[in-house]
Amino acid sequence: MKNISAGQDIDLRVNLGGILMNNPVAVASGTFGYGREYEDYIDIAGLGAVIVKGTTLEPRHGNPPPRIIETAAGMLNAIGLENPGVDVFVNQYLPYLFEKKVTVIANIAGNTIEEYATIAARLEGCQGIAGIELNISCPNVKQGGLQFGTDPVMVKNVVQAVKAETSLPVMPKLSPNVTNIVEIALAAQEGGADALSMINTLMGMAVDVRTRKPVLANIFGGLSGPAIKPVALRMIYQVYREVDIPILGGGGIMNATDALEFIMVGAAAVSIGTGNFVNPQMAGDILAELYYYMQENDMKSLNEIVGIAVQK
Amino acid sequence: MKNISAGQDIDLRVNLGGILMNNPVAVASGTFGYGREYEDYIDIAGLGAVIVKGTTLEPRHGNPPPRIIETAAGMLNAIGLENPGVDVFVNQYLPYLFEKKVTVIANIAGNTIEEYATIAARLEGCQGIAGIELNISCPNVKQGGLQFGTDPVMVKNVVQAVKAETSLPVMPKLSPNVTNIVEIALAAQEGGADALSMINTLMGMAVDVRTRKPVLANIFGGLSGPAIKPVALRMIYQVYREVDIPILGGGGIMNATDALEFIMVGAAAVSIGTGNFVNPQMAGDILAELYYYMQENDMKSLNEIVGIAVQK
Amino acid sequence: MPIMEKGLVINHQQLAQDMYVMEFLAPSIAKECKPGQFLHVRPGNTNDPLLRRPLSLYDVDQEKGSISLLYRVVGKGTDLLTGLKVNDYIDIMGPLGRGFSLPESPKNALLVGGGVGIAPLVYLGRVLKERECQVTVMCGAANAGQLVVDDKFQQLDITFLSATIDGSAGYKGLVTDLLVTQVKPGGFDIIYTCGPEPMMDLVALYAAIHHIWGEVSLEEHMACGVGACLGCARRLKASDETYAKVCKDGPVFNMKEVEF
Amino acid sequence: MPIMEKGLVINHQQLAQDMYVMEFLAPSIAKECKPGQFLHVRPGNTNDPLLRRPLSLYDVDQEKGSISLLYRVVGKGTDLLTGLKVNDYIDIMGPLGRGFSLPESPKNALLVGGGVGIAPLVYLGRVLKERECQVTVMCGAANAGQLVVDDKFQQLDITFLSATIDGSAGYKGLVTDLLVTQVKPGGFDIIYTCGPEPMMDLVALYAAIHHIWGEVSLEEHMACGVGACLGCARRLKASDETYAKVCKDGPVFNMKEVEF
Ligand SMILES: Cc1cc2nc3c(=O)[nH]c(=O)nc-3n(C[C@H](O)[C@H](O)[C@H](O)COP(=O)(O)OP(=O)(O)OC[C@H]3O[C@@H](n4cnc5c(N)ncnc54)[C@H](O)[C@@H]3O)c2cc1C
Ligand SMILES: Cc1cc2nc3c(=O)[nH]c(=O)nc-3n(C[C@H](O)[C@H](O)[C@H](O)COP(=O)(O)OP(=O)(O)OC[C@H]3O[C@@H](n4cnc5c(N)ncnc54)[C@H](O)[C@@H]3O)c2cc1C
Ligand SMILES: Cc1cc2nc3c(=O)[nH]c(=O)nc-3n(C[C@H](O)[C@H](O)[C@H](O)COP(=O)(O)O)c2cc1C
Ligand SMILES: Cc1cc2nc3c(=O)[nH]c(=O)nc-3n(C[C@H](O)[C@H](O)[C@H](O)COP(=O)(O)O)c2cc1C
Ligand code: FES
Ligand code: FES
Repeated sequence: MKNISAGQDIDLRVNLGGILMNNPVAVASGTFGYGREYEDYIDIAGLGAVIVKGTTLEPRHGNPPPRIIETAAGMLNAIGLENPGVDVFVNQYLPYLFEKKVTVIANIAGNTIEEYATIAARLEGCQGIAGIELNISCPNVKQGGLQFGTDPVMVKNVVQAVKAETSLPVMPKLSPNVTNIVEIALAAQEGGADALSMINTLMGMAVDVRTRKPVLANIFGGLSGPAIKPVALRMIYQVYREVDIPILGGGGIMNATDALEFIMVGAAAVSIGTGNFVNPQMAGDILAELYYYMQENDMKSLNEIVGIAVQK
Repeated sequence: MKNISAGQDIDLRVNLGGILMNNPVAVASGTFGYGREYEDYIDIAGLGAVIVKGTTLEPRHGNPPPRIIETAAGMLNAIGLENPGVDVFVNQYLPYLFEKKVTVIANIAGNTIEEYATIAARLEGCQGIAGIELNISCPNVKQGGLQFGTDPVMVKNVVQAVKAETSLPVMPKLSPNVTNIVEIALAAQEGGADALSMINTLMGMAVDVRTRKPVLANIFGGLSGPAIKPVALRMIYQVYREVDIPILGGGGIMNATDALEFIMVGAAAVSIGTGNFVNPQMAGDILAELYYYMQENDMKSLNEIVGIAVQK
Repeated sequence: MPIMEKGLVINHQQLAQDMYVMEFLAPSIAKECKPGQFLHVRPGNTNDPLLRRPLSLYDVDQEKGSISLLYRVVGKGTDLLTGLKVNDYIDIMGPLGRGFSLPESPKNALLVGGGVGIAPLVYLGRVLKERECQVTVMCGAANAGQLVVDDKFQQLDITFLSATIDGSAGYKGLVTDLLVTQVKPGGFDIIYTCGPEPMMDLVALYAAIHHIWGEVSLEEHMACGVGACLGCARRLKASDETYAKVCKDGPVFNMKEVEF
Repeated sequence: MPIMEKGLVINHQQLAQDMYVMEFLAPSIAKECKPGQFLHVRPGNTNDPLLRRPLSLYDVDQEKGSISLLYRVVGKGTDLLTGLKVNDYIDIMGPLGRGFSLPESPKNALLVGGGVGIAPLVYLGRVLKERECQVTVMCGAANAGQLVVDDKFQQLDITFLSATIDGSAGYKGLVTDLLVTQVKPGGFDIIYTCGPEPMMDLVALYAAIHHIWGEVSLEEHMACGVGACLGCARRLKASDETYAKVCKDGPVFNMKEVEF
């Protein structure tokens, strides 16, 4: 992939609100571990960005199994944010990625606004982080478990609190489980978000008819994969019309045509999630095809088509 | 199918908040026309109910094409409520269905609360309607196009207004494009709803990468089919825990196992939508398989398993 | 009456890089078929692709009870079809839609097809010949390799003229150029056409100028195929307020009704 | 190092109503394989089914560069696999996971398999024989028709004992009954087992009672197969706070680590 980004006329670089990516194809949080897990299959330094698994302040063991189940053109997951905590991330995982010259976006999650801020503070000054993605699809324990991402006021507050603790670009990741995604996006922008990541998973479930119980031990899980692509495109379209900050688009991307759909509704860059499980080389394949598309269409930069399908 | 519902020990009948169905398998509004279109393929009088195409006060021409596009395990539609208006429905379509002894549920849609009420009044006293399904995924023109179904107050008001004009059971059909489906369901119940229909389509879109434009002339469309099943199950599960009225469940049902999943999260009966396009005999096939399942499991009524997967 | 049936595949051949012909036994449907109608075909058993795909009746042998389809691979549905082998079953509904109007008395008919739009004109040609019509077919294609049905028309003793973009067979250019520049007008009583819209547009114009009665076969994305979903809407004239359903009111329409 | 490869199918046979064995050439992967590891197989090209399916290495011929899988059709993924023909390609990742620990010096090994859980024990048996172990296999199945691998073990000169529920072959009853009631304890140094959890539970109990070292191969739903998604979590002991990843830490675990 590296030689691709070195193409002479074509500039693949993306400035995602201050997050500098060599190319527009990132891999999504929770679907690529800490990068290393996929090293045998793909040059992880050649990816636009590796958004690492969600990190919390304290280590978390995650939910009991079953944690995943396939659905029609999609899958449900209820991992429960299993992760070793921010200190282990910073001390054990990050240095390796820095050494390998991987563009890393940290993904952070908290139970309270203070927790988000504390994690951001711990990441401040660490070498090798290009930006922070805020997973706001988490229950706010102080507000009775209401998800941060479903309330504009909470969204604004959490973004503001994180911005106050970090010099890194901050990119909240919007939950699609809301009535009005534009309102949430505008709140994030008001809070000082540098970019938006869209979308996180749709909340769903599955039943095991044999046992007559929910399949997932957690009952509910997040729906990802091609099934959700139409919803993701619609939300990005709606938000692109209203916000001034760049959007990282994803949700069910499986090939370059899918990626182009996201770019045309306003995504400045894309993220591959569930697709990595189907083909660990998918991000690289898509990047190569995007490059080919740009050549074919005499393009110098993807910016020429970002949002081109959107009627403002 | 008829001899199936005549089974001696097994009682397939469902009382859906006053809507009396001979069996629990209905076909969903907009996917089965006025029944007659599928007469060559299936005994429409043997269906639990035929929910006919959405009816408005005045005739509507619908949206320009393209109106539909397939997506991964789903489809988007933006028909735009093409229909001949309530008078034609009552005078031209209903008598035929009445004569054929079809269990008909009318589906009505309006631009204002008054319109809903007027349509309901026109249906009052018409022979051959078992109940009214309220499509509240429509823009409220008086409220700047905000969908009725996304605001609990509007939901309550529109249900109340319709209840005041009709002696028929009233079943609002909930939009899944909301942050809090339980709040909406409770509002509908407070407004006097006799049953709930869940779920209508998720709002989505698709892009034609070649033309660099949205595929649908209407830009946005409703996502249906197996892709949305996990979301439908989750919402029914959540609502079943909180409401006291029966639920008609649907969204991506393609076989009896799917139907059982819906029943186990709380649906008293199910509706087949997009599945009819794939197999016009699907509703009959599912009914036969449900019957077989009940025999195998020594069940007298599906009530024995309605909501069995739900932890109250 | 249209029905559902499982057709038993008895022949399946690749005719060109992306063109296939498949024949299967489906006697109950076969006996109801008329030229211009279509079948609604389920390409696979899983949920992706989900919907059926409309394919025209390419040929029907009512005695044998068999139906043939001619299809071009353009996406995942048609791609899946190529995997069907002899003795496999194909899940079909049909025959659907309003087919071509057939003349009561023998006429001099011109059939103009473009690309895979030639498909319904083979069965139409056969039936017109049975009705003792004189039939001329003009077929446009990208190149000689894409002209896959000439022998079919020869067997039916139908005059076959071809046009290829690259000139590798027949007239070099568009089939409509062939029609306008090379054919003496006035010879035909009736024109049928199926193919890309710009082609059909010109054919309809030609028919209008020469006062020839004619029909076109239209395409639109379909879900149900039976008039239930209203997905295949088409505004026939720009001035129309209402929409026609291509699956039920068509796919064949009178040329005069349609504005391209 | 695990990689992605397209295996060229060279043999594909139905062994029983729902059991198939497929052999394909995948030399780069084959040379990395160890018994107990698995491949992550993409069942089709469309989005439904979406995820890969984990299947154990049933046998590997490193010289020939070929791998065999033994699978039971239980759902749409395995159903799609049955459609692969000789000369088709199969999309695989692997070899994945931690395989069986192999004894340094020759041992007397017992392999207990249930149902399709017998699959990884064939390749294991082959390698143990290469290491000059004495190997006994006990295999449980519903009936004689499901005992599809006896000849494989015979070829390897491995003692093969079977148990069928209906008594149509070998001992009548569960393979664990065979183990507990019919086998003189103390003869084995090492036990490997793969199959239904209740069976493995009893085998592990047997091993514990008789102080025999042993390993089990576990199953869990998988997405990535490489330790990235944390989907295949398994609490090994009820008292554990943390979860193991079956795809990466396993699928083979020491019997003592696991509580069923
Ligand atoms: C009445 C009618 C008769 C037809 N007869 C023939 C024929 O004889 N031979 C032939 O090769 N083709 C025929 N077509 C076109 C054929 O239906 C499409 O090529 C086919 O559906 C494409 O499916 P796909 O999955 O391979 O492609 P996809 O990947 O799904 O899509 C490729 C393109 O095919 C079209 N398409 C997809 N789904 C549908 C649908 N449900 N309805 C209509 N168009 C769709 C779209 O324009 C799309 O851009 C006919 C179409 C109609 C409406
Ligand atoms: C390490 C490992 C090795 C295995 N080796 C073999 C083998 O050699 N031969 C064999 O026949 N089977 C083996 N299995 C089981 C095999 O993976 C499943 O039977 C297969 O995935 C079912 O797929 P399906 O699409 O046919 O069934 P589906 O319709 O998807 O599901 C049927 C059942 O299969 C299981 N399943 C589905 N998807 C997965 C998944 N991604 N991961 C794990 N389980 C799943 C579920 O329990 C489900 O209830 C192995 C499983 C694991 C984890
Ligand atoms: C197994 C799994 C784990 C995930 N974990 C996280 C996470 O820790 N933090 C987060 O923000 N998103 C997480 N996601 C969401 C993805 O990053 C992505 O937003 C979502 O899956 C939609 O994209 P996709 O359809 O391409 O997978 C996870 C998704 C999956 C499938
Ligand atoms: C083509 C089409 C038209 C529809 N029209 C209506 C309608 O007029 N009124 C309505 O309430 N729902 C309408 N729906 C929604 C369906 O009734 C159903 O709620 C939805 O499709 C989800 O179920 P499914 O996944 O089984 O299709 C329509 C759906 C489709 C696909
Ligand atoms: S395809 Fe459904 S109405 Fe024509
Ligand atoms: S399957 Fe992804 S971590 Fe094991």
